[in-house]
Amino acid sequence: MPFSHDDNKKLRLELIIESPALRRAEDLLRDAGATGWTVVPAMSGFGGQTRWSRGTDLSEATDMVVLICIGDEDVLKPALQTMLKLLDRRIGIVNISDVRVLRPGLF
Amino acid sequence: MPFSHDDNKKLRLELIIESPALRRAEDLLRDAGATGWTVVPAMSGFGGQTRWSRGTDLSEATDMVVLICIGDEDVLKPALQTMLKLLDRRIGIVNISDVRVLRPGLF
Amino acid sequence: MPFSHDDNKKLRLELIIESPALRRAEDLLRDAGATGWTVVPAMSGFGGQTRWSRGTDLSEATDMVVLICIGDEDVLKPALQTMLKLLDRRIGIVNISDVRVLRPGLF
Amino acid sequence: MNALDTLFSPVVMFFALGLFAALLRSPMSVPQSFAKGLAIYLMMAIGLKGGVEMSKTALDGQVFAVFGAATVLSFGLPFIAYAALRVTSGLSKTDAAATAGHYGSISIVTFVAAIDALRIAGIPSSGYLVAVAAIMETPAIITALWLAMRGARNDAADDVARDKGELAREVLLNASIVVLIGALIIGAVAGEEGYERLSAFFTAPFQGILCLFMLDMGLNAGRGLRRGWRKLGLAPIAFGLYMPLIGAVIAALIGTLIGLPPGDKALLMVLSASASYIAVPAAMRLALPESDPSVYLTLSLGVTFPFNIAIGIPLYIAVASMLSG
Amino acid sequence: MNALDTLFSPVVMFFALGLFAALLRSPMSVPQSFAKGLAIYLMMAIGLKGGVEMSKTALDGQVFAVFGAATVLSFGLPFIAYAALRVTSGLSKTDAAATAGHYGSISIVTFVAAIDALRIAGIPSSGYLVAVAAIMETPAIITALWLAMRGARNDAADDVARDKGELAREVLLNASIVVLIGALIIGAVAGEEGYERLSAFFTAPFQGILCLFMLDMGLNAGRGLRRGWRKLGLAPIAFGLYMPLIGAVIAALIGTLIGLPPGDKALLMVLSASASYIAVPAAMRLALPESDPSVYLTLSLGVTFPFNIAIGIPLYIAVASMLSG
Amino acid sequence: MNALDTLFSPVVMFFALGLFAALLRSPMSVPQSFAKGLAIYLMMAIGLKGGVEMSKTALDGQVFAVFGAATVLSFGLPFIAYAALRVTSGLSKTDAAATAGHYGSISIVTFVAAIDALRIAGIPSSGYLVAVAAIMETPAIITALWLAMRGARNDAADDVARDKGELAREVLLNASIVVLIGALIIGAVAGEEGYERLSAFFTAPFQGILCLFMLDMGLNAGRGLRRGWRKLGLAPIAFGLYMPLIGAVIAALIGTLIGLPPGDKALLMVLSASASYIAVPAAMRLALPESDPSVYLTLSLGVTFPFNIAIGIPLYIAVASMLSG
Ligand SMILES: Nc1ncnc2c1ncn2[C@@H]1O[C@H](COP(=O)(O)O)[C@@H](O)[C@H]1O
Ligand SMILES: Nc1ncnc2c1ncn2[C@@H]1O[C@H](COP(=O)(O)O)[C@@H](O)[C@H]1O
Ligand SMILES: Nc1ncnc2c1ncn2[C@@H]1O[C@H](COP(=O)(O)O)[C@@H](O)[C@H]1O
Ligand code: NA
Ligand code: NA
Ligand code: NA
Repeated sequence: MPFSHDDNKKLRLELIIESPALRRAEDLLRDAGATGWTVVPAMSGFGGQTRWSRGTDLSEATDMVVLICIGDEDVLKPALQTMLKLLDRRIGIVNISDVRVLRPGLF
Repeated sequence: MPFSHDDNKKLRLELIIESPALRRAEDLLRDAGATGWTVVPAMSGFGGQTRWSRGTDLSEATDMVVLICIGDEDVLKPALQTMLKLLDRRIGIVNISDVRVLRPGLF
Repeated sequence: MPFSHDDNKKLRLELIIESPALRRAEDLLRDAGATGWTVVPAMSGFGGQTRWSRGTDLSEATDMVVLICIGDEDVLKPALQTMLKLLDRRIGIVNISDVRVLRPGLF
Repeated sequence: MNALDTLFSPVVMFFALGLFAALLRSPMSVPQSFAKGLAIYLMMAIGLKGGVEMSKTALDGQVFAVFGAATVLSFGLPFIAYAALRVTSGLSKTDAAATAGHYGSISIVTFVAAIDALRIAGIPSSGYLVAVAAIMETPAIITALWLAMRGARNDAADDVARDKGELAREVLLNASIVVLIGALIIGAVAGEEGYERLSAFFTAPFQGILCLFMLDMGLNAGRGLRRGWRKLGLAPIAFGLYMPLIGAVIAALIGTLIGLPPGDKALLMVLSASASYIAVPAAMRLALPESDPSVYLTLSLGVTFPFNIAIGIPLYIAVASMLSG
Repeated sequence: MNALDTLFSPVVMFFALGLFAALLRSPMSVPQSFAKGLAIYLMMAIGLKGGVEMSKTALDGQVFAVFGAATVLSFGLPFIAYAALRVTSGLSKTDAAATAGHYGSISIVTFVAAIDALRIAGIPSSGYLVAVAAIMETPAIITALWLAMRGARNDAADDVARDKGELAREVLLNASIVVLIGALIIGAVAGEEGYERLSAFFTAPFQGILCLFMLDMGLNAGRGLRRGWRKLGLAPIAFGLYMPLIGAVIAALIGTLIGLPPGDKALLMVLSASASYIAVPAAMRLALPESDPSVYLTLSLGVTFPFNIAIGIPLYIAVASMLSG
Repeated sequence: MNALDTLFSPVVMFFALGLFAALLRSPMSVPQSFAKGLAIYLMMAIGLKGGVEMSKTALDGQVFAVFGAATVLSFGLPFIAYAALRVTSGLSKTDAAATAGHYGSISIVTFVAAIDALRIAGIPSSGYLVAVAAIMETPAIITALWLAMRGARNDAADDVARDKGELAREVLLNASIVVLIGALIIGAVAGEEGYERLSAFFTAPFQGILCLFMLDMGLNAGRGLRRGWRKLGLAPIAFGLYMPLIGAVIAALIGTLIGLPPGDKALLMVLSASASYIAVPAAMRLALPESDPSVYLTLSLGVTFPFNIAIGIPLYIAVASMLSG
């Protein structure tokens, strides 16, 4: 079983955030020591009583993105504290789940 | 630990569905009381013996999307009952996982 | 509860990989018996000290994609062994989590 | 007018290039958003041109006769198509009805290619045919739904009823109807004079842009064919080849009855012979989700579209010219 | 020059087509990436043209007077806008400041449409006005931030300070500033002769491409309006209609004071009257994330933009001509 | 023909604009899908033009001599490049081989820019050079793989063997080969007469569209440079500057030997001097995934491409003209 060892247990952080705030969130993760992340564009969504969809705001400033970061608990937990502060004034949905990974040395 | 409290436990619903049925699924979630969701475009996929990829069907009617909804168990569980009915005649893959969130008040 | 039965327990495999290797990964899943998967395009990311973003490499050969495959443990676990070999020379982040599904017969 | 001329026109050759590249599994593609932009251009161009022409002549009885005939064709052709498919192929009721709907409706790119072929051949056609194209898009969908719903499970009908607002917008306000009708009116209001400043964009580069677009259509048709042909039996493929001929013949009869000039008759034949691959599939995914898109998309885009581009258009033009000459 | 001529120009009619289609909830869309490509084209075209014209005349004192006046307008208009919003509407301080910033800045598409309207009307204008457009984009943002930050929580100010590099790049090096100023310089260097080889792309098809682009703008404006109007009260909507007039009047006064010819005066009025919906929203999301985008996007794109396109531009041209005649 | 003329041609100036904007970290971008559409246009345009010219002259021995020479150049240059990189830089065997492959292959945009420069300079060139460009794309990839595989781990070779179908399609049927060869044939079949209706799209706006495209190339080159230069040592950067000169000199010798006219000789030099940044990187990611893309993408797009656009092309044209006259 290539992933049943304890080393293979990591956290998967998923952050749904407005694109202008993405760089701030990325800097935060880098500073916390995350080894990597991947960002996926959202095409539409709903929240706070309004539907939103990519392509209707020409400035693209309200476009949402989904950031996925697989990392160690020791790295991601402290990062969440800082993230809470960043999200204080901003739109941003954060969820964390337990995952197992291949090649744990990468994280 | 900003997310180890019981309040922080939510469900993450992931629905992979054909884009023409997206609005129906969204209405269903809204009616069930979901506070928000985010939709991500898929670019290709495989299922039922055929590969599919965005950009080959000019009507875009067979394009798939991935809807992510973070919500309370009390909201999402009943929604799944209705969803089962919606998916009866349609393509649609649903998975649910346990996650912890920041700012549980949002959901 | 449409998804609390044991049958409803599946694995969710998420593979973040460079697009040129996507087909190899897909073939591997198909050979292992996966019934389907969905691929989502990434727009940017970070890893190994460099940021990457779609639209700066004209060959699109360094574009990353995220493959999501919901499947049975009996199918996905063996697939991971082969995947480890594929990823030996390649960029590729794999994480697996436990999920519950609607309509378990599909997988 | 020579059929070979059309076959070796750059427009058709670029289509063939894309088709072969896709069949050989070339990794090349024209970005979808770019092609969609070009499609809007093409529809604006023929709409404006048609409108300008309409501004010069009064609408007479013949025009309304054609509008009526077009509506009847679009409503009626799916019945023939459905019967043919149910008798010859093993397609389910739903798949046969959904496919039939495609053949009552039209392919706007086939229409654009026909307009271009007529221009090369020097045969005039009337501007209001653009309106006819828009008219024929939708009625077929109603017939298809009716065919599929007869005696269907109640929840299927319920579904359609619940989605009918969305469905109505999809079929009545889709891009091609909005742009064709809109540009037609704008062209009519602007008239020859107002159009002059636009012609450097909408007339001069038209054929070149059509070439670029056709390259993409070839790639799409080829890819659809390569993925889908295994699923199609011989009978449906044959249907994709003879159904356009049936449509064209009926249109030719009606056109002759109404006394249409050759160019207009050829265009009515083209509309009747062509099959939708944008508006109707979208409506079918919404209203008949259990129908199999790989059947109707492969047939209309992979079989009928290439057939019409390469063989159909020159044939219909030749027949229309003969009938009138 | 007839106002009705502008109202029924193809450019305005295609805008109206998009607007109505969106209000009727048509599913059609122009791909965003295609429209963005066309926007770059439009900015290159007016930049190059302006540069070529600038290469033919020496810059005199009047030009620098206009540059100065434009800077003052962009810095100053947000104060008026802010006061109007705070007094008449229930908008929060942050929302009022953010919205005010939009009205000090400019809409480049409104400017392009005005240039086109002037060409149709046969009224000449100076090339350097393109530089004026670029100049007016940014100062308003600084006023808006200052208005929002007065007495704000420290962490908000901290945030702005931390992001200021990114913010500066966003407001000083965004696409419209880079392309307008760049193309202006390139046009000036290339001169009439160098431009000749480019004019087949940048002059001849200009109005046609603008039509296609305006269709998309109509769709965007209509969609913004449909989603956002519920959130807006009457006072903000009224603001979206009278604020452009205030801006235009002030610009007309300044223009008369400087002694601008009618075409240039009309363009300065248009710039002053128009509201940003690209550069400023982007800056506001970065620096004032708690401001509500549905307020300022709906107002600038859904209310003020259509008003300027349909009524404002012909009005400003007429007034500018009158004042000078 | 004056080198400064080329340096201040709009095409080069728009490239510089994009380059500087990217180096200053401007947030602007040309949508990738739009730029990709324009790239297909540019290839269609030169392919068609070349085909029309080929339709007017018979293929003689010289043509086949050039085809042969081009094949040899593409196969051979990677050996020189590999040796230079291994001796001067610390690049690994795999990275050196992958990079070498890029310099044996070609950059089609550099080629297009050279054709445009020749037209401005009024120097004629032959249509079949487009076929030469297509021919030179692929052989270099084979050399690169061979260089990298010598004595490599078996599983690497296994991988290549398993993917060879996909690899073959990627290198033999990629967009530029399909479009260039296809348009060449279509142009040859259509001839002068058939091309006439297309020239309003493929000839007149050509230089303007190239300007728009070059703005995007500048942005890409600048971004590549900004991200990648830290990773590159001095030796690889120097390689990116002298390797094109080596390629050009060898091509000049061969061209003189074959007796090519100056325009054709200049184009062969340009092809030889240019480095791929689309076809070869794609092949390398597939076949040599452990090679580092930031090395070869930065070098070919960030160093060699700008060098060729600004300095190389005018230099090669000047040298080719001198050698011939
Ligand atoms: N519960 C949720 N699950 C997933 N995405 C959400 C959720 N709530 C909000 N979002 C996303 O966040 C955006 C802004 O939401 P809000 O902050 O509620 O206005 C929405 O458009 C969605 O894309
Ligand atoms: N097990 C799965 N995991 C993830 N996506 C799937 C799975 N099965 C099907 N899909 C997606 O659903 C689409 C339709 O599948 P099907 O209903 O099997 O034809 C596919 O193209 C995939 O995008
Ligand atoms: N920990 C991670 N979580 C999510 N994505 C990652 C992670 N590490 C790397 N990636 C993705 O993999 C790509 C290559 O990473 P690397 O192999 O570290 O160069 C990055 O650009 C990211 O898109
Ligand atoms: Na039909
Ligand atoms: Na303003
Ligand atoms: Na080369």
